[in-house]
Amino acid sequence: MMEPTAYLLLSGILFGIGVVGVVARKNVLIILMSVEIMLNGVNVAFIAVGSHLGDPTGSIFAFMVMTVAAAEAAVGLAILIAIFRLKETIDITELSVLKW
Amino acid sequence: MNPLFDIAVAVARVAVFFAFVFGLVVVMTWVERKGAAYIQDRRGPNRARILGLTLGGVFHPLADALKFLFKEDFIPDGAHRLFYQLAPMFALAPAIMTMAVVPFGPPVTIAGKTIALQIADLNVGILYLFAVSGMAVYGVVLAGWSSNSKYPLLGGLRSSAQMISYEVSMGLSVMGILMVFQSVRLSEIALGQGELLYGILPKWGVFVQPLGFVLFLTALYAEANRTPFDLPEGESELVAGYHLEYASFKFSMFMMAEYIHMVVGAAVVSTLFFGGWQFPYLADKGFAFPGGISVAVPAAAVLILRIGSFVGKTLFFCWLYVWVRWTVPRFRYDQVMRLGWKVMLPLSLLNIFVTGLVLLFIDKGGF
Amino acid sequence: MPNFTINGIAAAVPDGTTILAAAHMIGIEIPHYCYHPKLSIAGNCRMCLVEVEKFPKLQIACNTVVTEGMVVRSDTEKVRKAVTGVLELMLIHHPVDCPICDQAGECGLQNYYMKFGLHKSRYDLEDKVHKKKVQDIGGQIVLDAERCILCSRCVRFLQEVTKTGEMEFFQRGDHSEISIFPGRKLSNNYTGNLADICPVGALTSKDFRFKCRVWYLSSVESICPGCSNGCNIVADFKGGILYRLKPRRNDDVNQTWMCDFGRLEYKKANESRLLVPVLREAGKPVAASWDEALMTSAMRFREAAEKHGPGSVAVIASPQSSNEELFLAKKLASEILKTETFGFTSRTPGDGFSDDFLIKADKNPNSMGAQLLGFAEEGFGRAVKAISDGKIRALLIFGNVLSDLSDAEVESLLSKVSFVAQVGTGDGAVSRAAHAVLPSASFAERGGTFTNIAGRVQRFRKGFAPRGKAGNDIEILVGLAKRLGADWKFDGEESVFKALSEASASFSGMSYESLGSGGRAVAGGQ
Amino acid sequence: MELILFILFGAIAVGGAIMVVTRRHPMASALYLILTLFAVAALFALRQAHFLAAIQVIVYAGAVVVLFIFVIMLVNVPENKLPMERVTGMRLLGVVAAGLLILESAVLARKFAMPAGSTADAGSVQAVGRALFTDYLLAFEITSVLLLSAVIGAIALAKKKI
Amino acid sequence: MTIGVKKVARPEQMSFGESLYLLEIMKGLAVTMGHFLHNIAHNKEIPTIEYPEVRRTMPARFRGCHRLMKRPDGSPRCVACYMCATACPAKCITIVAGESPDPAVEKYPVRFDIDMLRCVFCGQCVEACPCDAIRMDTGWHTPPEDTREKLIYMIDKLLEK
Repeated sequence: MMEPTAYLLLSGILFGIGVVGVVARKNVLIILMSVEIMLNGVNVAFIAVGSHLGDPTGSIFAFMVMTVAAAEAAVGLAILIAIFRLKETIDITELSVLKW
Repeated sequence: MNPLFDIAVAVARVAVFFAFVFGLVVVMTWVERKGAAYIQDRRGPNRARILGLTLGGVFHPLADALKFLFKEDFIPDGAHRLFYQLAPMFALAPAIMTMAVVPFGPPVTIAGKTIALQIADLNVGILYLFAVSGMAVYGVVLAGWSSNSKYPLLGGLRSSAQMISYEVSMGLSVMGILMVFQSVRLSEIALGQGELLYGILPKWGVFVQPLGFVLFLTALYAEANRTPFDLPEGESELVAGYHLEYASFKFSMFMMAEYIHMVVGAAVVSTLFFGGWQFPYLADKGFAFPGGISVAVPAAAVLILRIGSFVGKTLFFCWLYVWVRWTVPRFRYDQVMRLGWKVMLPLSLLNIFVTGLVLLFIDKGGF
Repeated sequence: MPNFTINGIAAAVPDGTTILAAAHMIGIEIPHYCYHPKLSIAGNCRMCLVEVEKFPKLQIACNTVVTEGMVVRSDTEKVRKAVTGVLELMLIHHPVDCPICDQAGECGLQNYYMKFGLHKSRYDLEDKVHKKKVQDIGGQIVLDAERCILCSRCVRFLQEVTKTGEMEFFQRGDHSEISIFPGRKLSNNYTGNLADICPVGALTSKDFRFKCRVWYLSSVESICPGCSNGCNIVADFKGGILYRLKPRRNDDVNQTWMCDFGRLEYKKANESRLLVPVLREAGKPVAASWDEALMTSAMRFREAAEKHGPGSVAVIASPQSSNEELFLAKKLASEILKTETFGFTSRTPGDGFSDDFLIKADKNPNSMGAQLLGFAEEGFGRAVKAISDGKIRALLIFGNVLSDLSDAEVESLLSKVSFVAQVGTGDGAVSRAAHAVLPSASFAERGGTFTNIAGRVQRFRKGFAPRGKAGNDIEILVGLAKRLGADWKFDGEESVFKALSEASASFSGMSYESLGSGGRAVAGGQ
Repeated sequence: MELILFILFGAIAVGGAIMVVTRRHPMASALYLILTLFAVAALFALRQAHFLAAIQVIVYAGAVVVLFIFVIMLVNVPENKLPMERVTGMRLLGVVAAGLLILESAVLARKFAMPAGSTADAGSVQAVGRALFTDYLLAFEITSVLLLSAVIGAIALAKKKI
Repeated sequence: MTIGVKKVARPEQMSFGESLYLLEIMKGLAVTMGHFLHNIAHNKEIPTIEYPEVRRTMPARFRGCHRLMKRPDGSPRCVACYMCATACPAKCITIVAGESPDPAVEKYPVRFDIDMLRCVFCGQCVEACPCDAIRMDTGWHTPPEDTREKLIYMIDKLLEK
């Protein structure tokens, strides 16, 4: 079993890519996907350390993160559809008004 | 340890199972058409002939395959070229992958080595099954979307919604089996079904989980997009659904995926609910009937009986697909969704609950 | 103004009106064969029998003049029986070969049989008197003597209108037939009218023979483009193809006749048409889109005008164009291109045959219109001189006719211009030399007005959409002007005509409504 | 062996993630997301977390991404109507910040030092199940509440008329 | 074969057994399996007519492919009067008339095409023909072809039937 260092680095890279996606893209769908990548990066860290320590807690936390991810995707996409019905766009820069 | 031997065994297992499944697929296309014909008082395929022999149309699958190979392979205008070509692969790959965890016989000992008659005995067996079969939806969705046509899009949306909905109750309906046999490994589940229930009945999944069986079978039909749940297709409203724009070999890949799905589904049902390779009252040494009568059978015959039992059960469930298809009229889409969410889901939850209660209070160490 | 009553309707008609004409005015149709409004009255077919009070017998309506207090009935059983009898008599020897007869569909016998006859023939086919069929009697006419009902319209036409008298009755009784004198074929320029006036299929057009069944044809009111007389015609077409031209009654222009040359004018609209805009870059013709063709033309004109002054641009209009198109062409030349070099020519190759009836020497339908709208013959001379001097860099030319120059002369003349844009209907010397060919609609594919030699402005109407990608001249001109920066807001020929009538004194006060179907003379015209 | 597989799947995961972020069409992004998720699942399996690996595929690839694709199809924005992505100063800054984040994680990862545990199959179905239904039972139950509220929220939001 | 209408009483409310479906599906399966087994056992009794080899006799008034009649001398009886083309509701008949060299015939069809893909087999052309030149009594269905062009029957093909 490897030391988790490399996994932690990979976790950081995935998280960073996710951040780039969230910050740099305008397409709401891709932003949501980038969030998923960030969460996955976190999971990699949890699993790596968990297995290193021989403790199922790592898996439990990753499990919880997945639950959150699923919930986030469901609600986020529901919001997206609601917005699309009103504004006919998925460009996040066009969704800057607070009321419509 | 001889790694070469291991590799040879692995390759052999894959080859055997591949040959079995693909052979069955070919036969199924013929059985489907011929069975349909006889059920409907028709003659069915009977034209393709080799050397003047028609043999009831058994050459039709060959003719179909040849025809698919030589048809024009075209990509519709405005279709997303890459995704359009990826979609059939996405459909076919998971269907093939699912067969990896189905055991088709008991472990055999050859030259002092125990060989599992199963491509891969994963310790997450059933979870793998669900994980991979969950991928099948991508082929459908991608095909529907990338064709750039309204009917495939609607068909893709429909069937993906249907597949996701029924995946839930499918997963939950099999939970009872896992609880009873206390394992997610298919090999252990199959092994566990060799015992007797109250000393009379074989301890098959269908006897300990009758509701689970009905639910699983129903969900399986919905997953495979088979009648009465073949909503993704529909001549009157969606034409051919998600694969409307496909022709030639790509179309045949979708067809193959559907039939492999059926065959593997049949194998899984017989493994989970009908004892898999278990032959009723057949133990390792020979028959042991409930009345205390036992008949000794040589080991090789036992093995053959057991594999034959698995094949027979699988064939029966393959035939059941056809049989049901020409018996039950299809549902309306809202009925499919209602059945999935309002009937199947609560029933499968109830099944888990009751199974848990029984295990907890009545039959403590398992049945 | 005698007052009389017909079928219970009282009316007053001018003195000397026959019952048939009077009934026609009121709107009651009395069946007739030999009567023709523009020919003398013969009264020999007996179809127009009517019952007149105080007359012991039925009277022929075509030759009975209305008198004061006359009471006429054309709808009684007696009349009906008599007319049916007359019709049966006429049909006794009729071959009933409607399936091969070109008249079928517009045949007097068919129509009246369906109205008054519907009887079974009492004569067997074998017993019928057979006469000679399919006789080429000269001119545009084929004679089938069997179908003739001896109404004598043709004989009277040839005696009274053309005054040549080639045809006469021969034989007696049920053997009597019409024919030409042996060896003396029809020899006048108005033979086509015989097919029109013949109420049955005895005289049919050689040209139209078997081309099309008449019930497939649609008609549109038009003006003959063959010469400057401006005969009123009906253009018959089916599916974008013209099949025949027939005269339309206009007592001020052509009565109900037209010449044989004019009848064949329709062929020009069908044959060797320019169908797609063509750009000829480096000598090679390339099919272009309308936008490309117009854009290139506009660019080249602007270039020439900017580099070498407006004098380097010329416009040669065509007297084949309608008033509206000429008006726009003039507007384009003087207001947008700002050139002085524009003109037209009415001269055409050929001998310029004319007579004192309908055929005029000027073979263009709208020379008068071109002159009234500011184009002049001298302008054409000036333009040709400027071209041969090499002063013209860009030339807009309408039609294929450049005076009476031969094809080789046209080619050498136009080769001196670096850019020639042509708006034309048919293929010709000019379109072969032009750098931009802008195909335009034929006279049946567009609407507008012509001004005839007597200064009468008459409308011709659009029958069907232009063939191929050919465009309407007005749209071409407007498109060109827009690409040259003009802000023209014309939508169809009517709006152009409105602007024209406001701008030109000769046309002032005219509108499509006031022109009607018969046309109006220009101010100061005859 | 583990290192080779780690490098392989790690590279796939990172490459897939980069593709997700850079693709213009969301459908392409979604497909690359599947690739990334599979690679991550493989990494889980590599760390003996078989249960999580299976769950990763079932939940993520089988449900979440399907949901994404479902929405992409439902919305079906034509290619020319997709948002125009432009590089702006703020965006560049974001990328730089992310880069710094990665750098920082690299530094932190190098400092990671904890004694290795004893149990080998901490990620097996049995181990995770036992932990989930004993130590973390409350958290697990609360998760169900979270999911329930997400379901209700999603239905309420996506309903045409509320 | 008589066609009878069997009235099936539909219960307003399904009984519990019926609403479970399973039992009903079993019954349905039994029915289909009955047919299946019966047809396997009595293979000869399947009422399918194997078309190209075995054919039903056509009723006398069956309207099949068209044919054009000939005169005793072999020339087409058709005089190109366009009556059939005019009567045709599907506009599938195209005729081009021409001057016949025989003055007794005068007019004959240079072209006479029937687009069998458009034809609706209504028989109006036969009714309309004044010369009994077109008939639909061949007893033939339009045979399949691999191109559309082959299904536009020219005068030669129509005459030889």
